[in-house]
Amino acid sequence: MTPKRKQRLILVSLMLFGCAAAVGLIITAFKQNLEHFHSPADVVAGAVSPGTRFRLGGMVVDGSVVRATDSVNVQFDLTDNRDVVTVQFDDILPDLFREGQGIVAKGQLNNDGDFVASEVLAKHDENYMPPEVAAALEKAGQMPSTAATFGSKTLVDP
Amino acid sequence: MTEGALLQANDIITWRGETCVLDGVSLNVSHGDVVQIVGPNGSGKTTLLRTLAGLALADEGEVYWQGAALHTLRAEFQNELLYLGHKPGISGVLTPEQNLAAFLQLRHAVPDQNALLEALHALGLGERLALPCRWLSAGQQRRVALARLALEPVTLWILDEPLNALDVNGVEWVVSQIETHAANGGAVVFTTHQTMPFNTVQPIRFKLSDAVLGS
Amino acid sequence: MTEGALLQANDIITWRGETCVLDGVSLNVSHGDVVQIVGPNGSGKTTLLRTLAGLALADEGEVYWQGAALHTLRAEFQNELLYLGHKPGISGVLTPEQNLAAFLQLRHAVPDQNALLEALHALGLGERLALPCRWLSAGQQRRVALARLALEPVTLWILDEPLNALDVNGVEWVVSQIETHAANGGAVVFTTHQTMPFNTVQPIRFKLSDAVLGS
Amino acid sequence: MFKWIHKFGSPPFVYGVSKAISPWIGVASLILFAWGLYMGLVKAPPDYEQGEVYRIIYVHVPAAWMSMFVYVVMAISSAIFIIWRLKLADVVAESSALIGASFTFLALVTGSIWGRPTWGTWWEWDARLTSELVLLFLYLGYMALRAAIEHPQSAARAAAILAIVGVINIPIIHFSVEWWNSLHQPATITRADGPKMHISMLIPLFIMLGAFQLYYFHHLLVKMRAGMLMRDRRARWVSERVEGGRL
Amino acid sequence: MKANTELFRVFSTVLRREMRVSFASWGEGLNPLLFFVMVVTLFPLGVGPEAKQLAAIAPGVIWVCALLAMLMSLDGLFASDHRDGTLEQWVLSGQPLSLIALAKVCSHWLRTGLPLVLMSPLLGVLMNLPAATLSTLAISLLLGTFILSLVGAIGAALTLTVKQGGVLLALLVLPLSVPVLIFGAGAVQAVAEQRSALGQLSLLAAGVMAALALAPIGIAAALRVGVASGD
Amino acid sequence: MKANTELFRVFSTVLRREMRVSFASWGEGLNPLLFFVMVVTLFPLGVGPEAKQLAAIAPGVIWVCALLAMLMSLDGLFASDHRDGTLEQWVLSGQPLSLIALAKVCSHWLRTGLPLVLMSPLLGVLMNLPAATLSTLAISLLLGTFILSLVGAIGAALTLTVKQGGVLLALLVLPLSVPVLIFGAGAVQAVAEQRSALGQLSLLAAGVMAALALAPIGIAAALRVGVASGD
Ligand code: HEM
Ligand SMILES: Nc1ncnc2c1ncn2[C@@H]1O[C@H](COP(=O)(O)OP(=O)(O)OP(=O)(O)O)[C@@H](O)[C@H]1O
Ligand SMILES: Nc1ncnc2c1ncn2[C@@H]1O[C@H](COP(=O)(O)OP(=O)(O)OP(=O)(O)O)[C@@H](O)[C@H]1O
Ligand SMILES: [Mg+2]
Ligand SMILES: [Mg+2]
Repeated sequence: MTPKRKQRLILVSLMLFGCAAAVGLIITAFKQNLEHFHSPADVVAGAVSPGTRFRLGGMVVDGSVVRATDSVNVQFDLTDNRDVVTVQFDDILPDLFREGQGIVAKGQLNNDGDFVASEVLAKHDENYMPPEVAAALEKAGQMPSTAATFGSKTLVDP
Repeated sequence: MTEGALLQANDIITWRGETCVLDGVSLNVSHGDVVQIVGPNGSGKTTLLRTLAGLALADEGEVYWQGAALHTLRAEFQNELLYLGHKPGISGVLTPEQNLAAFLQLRHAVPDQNALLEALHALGLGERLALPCRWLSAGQQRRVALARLALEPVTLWILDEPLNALDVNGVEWVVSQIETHAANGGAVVFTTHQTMPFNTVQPIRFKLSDAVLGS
Repeated sequence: MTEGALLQANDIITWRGETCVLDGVSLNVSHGDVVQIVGPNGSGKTTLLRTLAGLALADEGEVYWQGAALHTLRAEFQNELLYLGHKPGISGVLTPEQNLAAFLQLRHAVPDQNALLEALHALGLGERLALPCRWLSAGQQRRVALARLALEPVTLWILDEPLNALDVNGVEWVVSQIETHAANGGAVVFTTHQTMPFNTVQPIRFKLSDAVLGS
Repeated sequence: MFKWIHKFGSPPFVYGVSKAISPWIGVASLILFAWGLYMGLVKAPPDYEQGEVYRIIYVHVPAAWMSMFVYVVMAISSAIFIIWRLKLADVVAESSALIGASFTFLALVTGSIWGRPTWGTWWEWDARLTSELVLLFLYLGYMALRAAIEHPQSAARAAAILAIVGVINIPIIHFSVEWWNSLHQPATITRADGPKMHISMLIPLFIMLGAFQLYYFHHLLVKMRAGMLMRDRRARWVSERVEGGRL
Repeated sequence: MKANTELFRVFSTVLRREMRVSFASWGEGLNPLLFFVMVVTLFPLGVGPEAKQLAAIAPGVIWVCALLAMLMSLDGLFASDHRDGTLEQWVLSGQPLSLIALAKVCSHWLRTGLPLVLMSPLLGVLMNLPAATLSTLAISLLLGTFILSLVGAIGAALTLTVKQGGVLLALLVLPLSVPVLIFGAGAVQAVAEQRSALGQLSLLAAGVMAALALAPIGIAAALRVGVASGD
Repeated sequence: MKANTELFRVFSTVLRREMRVSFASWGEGLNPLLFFVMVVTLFPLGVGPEAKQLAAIAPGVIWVCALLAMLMSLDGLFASDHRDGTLEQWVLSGQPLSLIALAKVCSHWLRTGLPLVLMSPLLGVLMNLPAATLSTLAISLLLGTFILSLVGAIGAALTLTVKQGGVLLALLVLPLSVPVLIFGAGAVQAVAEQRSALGQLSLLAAGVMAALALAPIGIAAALRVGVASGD
C-alpha cells in the first residue's frame, strides 16, 4: 500500500468512527427524557418552584372543565393518572381541546399551587375518518385511543 | 498521448464569460524543459498556468501528469509541483522565516533550518528575518516567495511572472535557479514580459494569441 | 532652495523600525525633467516617492512645491499631481470606465467621455469596457490605472513601478506618454527595475543605496 | 451500459424528448388537480373530530411530500454531477430549486393555517416545523449561492456541495415526529401498519399527490430545456435548432 | 505508523501557523469575545435591568449572542488566506485538504469559541442565571460553538469568492445552526426549569462527532471550488 | 457660487461611485439588513415566543440589534478602499477630504441605516410592539443610525491600518453609541408607556447635528494618518 493510500485509509476510518460515535450519542439522547415539559407528578412532588416558567403536559380530566360565564376564563384539571394539577387560563382554547385529550400548557405556578397558563396547545392524533365510521367503531369498542401521544408519554398506566 | 512527456495538455478550451480565453491549447513538457508562455496582456497565460497546475478547470480538454489524467492522481502530482502565482501565498503578519517554515513543514517532516536561513540570506533578506512581511518592500516580498525555489526539491515549477518587482540581482538569482533546476532534470513552465538573461538553457517559447480575437 | 525648481526635497531622513531607509536624500525636479529613482529592492524607492507625494511623513527634512513647503499648500499641490503607486486605486467591482470616470469627475466638472473611451481603446481594453476590473488580467488592470496618464492634464507624475505586469506594447505606450509629457513641460518621477526604451528623453538617474547598510 | 447512459443523458436527445412529452404531462396534471380538488373538497366526508378544517390536508400533505421529494432529487442529481461530471444532472438540480422552495413555502403556510384552529398556535419551535423551515432556508441558500458566484462552473459545484450537505435534513424532517414527540401529528399514511385514514378521504389525497408530481415534472422539463439551451449555447445542436426554428 | 505521524504533522503545521498568525494580529482573536460580552451587557441597558425578566431571557440571549459572535468571526475565516494566495498553496500542497481545513477550523475555534465558553459563566451571573445552570451553559456552548465552527467553515468556504459574502454566509449557515441554538438554549432552559439537560447535551455531542467526521470533507470540496474560480 | 457647485460635484461624485460599488456587490448592502432581521427573529427562537414577554423586551432588542448591525457594517467601511489604493487617491485628489468622507458616510448610511429604518416597523409588529410605538421606533432609528454612521466612521478610519481592527473599533465607538442606544430605546419605551418621546428624540436630533458638523473633520484627519502609515 502506498503511503498516500494508507493516509486515506486512516482518514476514512476516523471518519467512520466519528459517524458511529454520533449515532451512539443520538441513541443515548433518545433514551433521555427530551420532553419539554413537566408532568403533574413532578409538580406535586415539588420539582418546580413557583415563579419558574415551564411547560406542563398531561390529560384533561373528564368533567373538570369550568368555564366562566362572563369571560373566556377557563379552569380545568390536568393529570398523568397519578397526580392532578389545576390549570387556569384566560384566552381562547384551540378547537381540539377536549376532555380526555392530551395538552401542553405554558406558564407558571401561583402561590396556591395552581398552574396559571399563558398558552395552551392541543395535539391532534393521526386518525382521520368520517363521523359515521367513528360512531360505528365506538359502538364496536374498536375506537383507537383518542388521547394523542402528546401527553401520553408522561402518563402512568392506570 | 506523447510517450515520455512529464506534463501534457490536450486541446484545452476555456471560456470566460463570452470570451474564449484558451482556444484549444496543447502543450508538452518533458524533463529538462524550460517553457516560456508568451503573449500580450490578457492573452490567457495566467489562465493556462492555473489550468496546468490543476487550480482552474478547463471547459474542455484534459491535463496529464506522467500519462495519467491530473484529477486521478492529484496528491502524487502535487507532491512534485511548485506553483507560484500572482499572489504568492505569503502572509503579511508572519515573518519571512515563519512563512517559509510553514510551507516546508507541509512537505518534509524536518525542514532544514540552515538551508532556509541560507536562502533568505542569499536573497538579501538576512536583516529582515524578524520583520512581518507586510513591512517588506514589494521586491522583498516577492523574494520571500521565491526562496521556495531553493528549498523544495520538486520536479515541476510553474511560475507566473516571477520577476515582478524584482531588481536586477533578483532576476539573475531566479535565472540561475531555473538553469540549475533544468540541468538537474526538472521542468519549468513560466511567463514573464521581461527578457531573461539565460546562459545555459534556451527556453522553448510557447505563444498565445490575443484572447479577444478568439471570441 | 533652488530657484525655479518645481519639486524639491531637502535632506529627507526616514526611519522604519531600526533601519534608516532614507538617509538624508535631497532631490530637485524641474519642468521637463524625467527622474528615475534607481536602487535595489528595499532601498527605499517607494518610501521616497510616497514622501514626495506627501503621503508619507519624513522624520526629518522637508518637501517643497514651487518653493513653498508642501503641507502649507496641500490642495494646490495635489491639483497638479498624479500619483500611481503599487496599489493603483482601481476597484475590482467597478468596470474600467466607472473606475476612471470617478477619478476624472473629482478633477473636472465634465469629464470628456470620448477621451476616456479613446484611451481605453488605445490600451487594448475596448472589448472589456463592461467587465468588472477583478476579471481583468494583471496587465489589463494596470492598464486601466495607467489610462489616467492620458486623461488628467497635471504637471507632476509620480509613478511607482508603472511597468509591473505590462507587456511590451504596454511599456511602449507608457514610454511615449512620459516623453510627450516631458516635452510639454511636465515633470515625471518614477521607478522601475526594467529598462525603458526612451527615444526623445534621457532620464536623470537618481540612485538610492541599499537601506540595510545604512542601518 | 455507459454508452446507454451517454445516449439518454445527452442534451439534444433529452431536449427532444422533453419537448415532445412535457405538454401532455402539463395537461394531465391540470386534469388531476381539478379532479382531486373536487373529490377532496366536495366528495370527501368531514372528519369526526376536526370537521371541515381537515380538508386543508389535500394541499398541505402533497406540498410537504413534494418539498422533500424535490430536495432528494436535487441532492441526488448534485451528487451525480459532482462524481460523474454529468452536466445534465446539474441542470436537473438547478431547475428543481425554485419549485422545491415553492412547495416548501406552501407546506409551511398551509400547515400554519391549519395549526391555528387545531393546535391553538400558528407556529411553535417544534422539531417538524423547524426542520421544514430549515428546508426552505436550504432551498433559498442554494439559489442564492448559485446566483452569487459569478463563475458558472464554480457556482454549479459549490451549490451542489451545499445540496449534498443539506440532505441530512430530510430524514430529520421525516422522523422528527417520532424522535421528538412533537406537536405535529405522527405519520398517518406513511406507516408500516397501513394508513390510518378512511379510504374515502385517502383517494382524493392520492389524486392530489399525483397532480403535484406531474406538475413538478412538467415544470422541471420546461426549465431544463431553458437550462440546456443556456449551457450549450455554443454547441452545434443548439444553433441547428435555433436556425431550424425548432426551439 | 509512518502515515499516521505524517497526518499529525500536517495538522500541527497548519495549526501552529494559524496560532502564529492570530498571535501576530491579536485583535482578530479578541473580536468575537468582545462582541459577545458587549452585546450581552448591552441587553440590560436596552431592555431594562429587571432581575426576573433578565433571567427568563438569559439562556436565549446568551446563546443567540454566542451564535452571532461565531457567525461574525466566520465571515473572514478564509478571506485573507485567499487574498494572499495561501489557500492556493494549500490546495496544491499534496496533503489532504480536509485535514488542513480541520486544523484551520480548530485554530479558529481555539481563538473564538473557547474564549466565549470561558467567559459565559460570568455573563450568566451578570444576567441573573441561577448558579445551577452555569456549568450547563458552559458545556452546551463548548459543544455548540465547535459545531458552529465546523459547519460555519463550510459556509465560509462556499462563499469564498462572493464579494462580501457575509449575508450569504449567514443564510447558508443559519439553517444548520438553528438546531444547535435550540438544543443549546434548551439545555440551559431545562436546567433552569429544574429538568435534566442530558438529552440535549448528548444531541449536541452527537452533532460534534458528526460534524467532525463530515464537515472537513465539505470544507475541502468547497475550498477547491473557490480556489478554482480564481480572482 | 462656483465654489458651491464644485463642492457639490465632489460630494455627488463620491456618493455616486459608492452607490455603484454597492450595487455591484449587492450582498454587501444587504448584509446589515439581513443581520438585523435575522437576529431579531432569532430572539423568539432562543427566548421563547411568548407575546407579552416579547413586547416587554422588544424596544431594547430591536435597538441593540440595529446598533450591532451598524457596528458590523462599519468594520469594513474603508477596508477595501484602503486595500486597492482608492483611499490614497482620495487623499491626493486635491479636494476637501472631509467632504469626500461625508459622502462616503452618507452612502454607507443609505445602504445600511436606511434599510434598517424602513424594516423596523415590520420587526416591531413581529415582536408584538403596540402600533402606536412603531413610528417612534422608526424615527428614533432614523436619527440614531445616522449618528452611528458618522461616529462609527471615525472609529473605522482610526483603525484603518490595525489588522482586524474590529475590536478596537468597537471599543472606540461603543462609549459614544451607548447614549444613542439609551435615548433611542428610551424613546420607544416612553411611547409604549404612553409618555411623550419628544425629549429623547430632540436629544437624538441634536446628536445628528453635532455629528454632522464635527465628524467629517475627524474622519478626514484619521484617514490621512491611516494612509500615511502605508503598508
Ligand atoms: C407550519 C406547520 C406545519 C408544517 C411545517 C408541517 C410540515 C409537514 C411535513 C414536512 C410533512 C411531511 C412529513 C413526511 O412525509 O415525513 C407533513 C405531513 C403531514 N402533516 Fe403537517 N405540517 C404543519 C402543520 C400541520 C397541521 C396543523 C396538521 C394537522 C393537524 C398537519 C397534518 C399533517 C399530516 C396529516 C401529514 C401527513 C403525515 C404522513 O406522512 O402520513 N400538519 N407536515
Ligand atoms: N467574465 C469574463 N468575460 C470576458 N472576458 C473575461 C472574463 N473573465 C476574464 N476575462 C478575460 O480573460 C483573460 C484572462 O487572461 P489571463 O489573466 O490569463 O491573462 P494573462 O495572459 O495572464 O495576462 P497578463 O499578461 O496581463 O497577466 C483576460 O483577457 C480577461 O479580460
Ligand atoms: N519596521 C521596519 N523595520 C525595519 N525595516 C523596515 C521596516 N519597515 C520597512 N522596512 C524596510 O524599509 C524598506 C522600505 O523600502 P521600500 O518599500 O521603499 O523599497 P523599494 O526601494 O520600493 O523596494 P522595491 O524595489 O522592492 O519596491 C525595506 O527595505 C523594508 O525592509
Ligand atoms: Mg497573468
Ligand atoms: Mg517599491
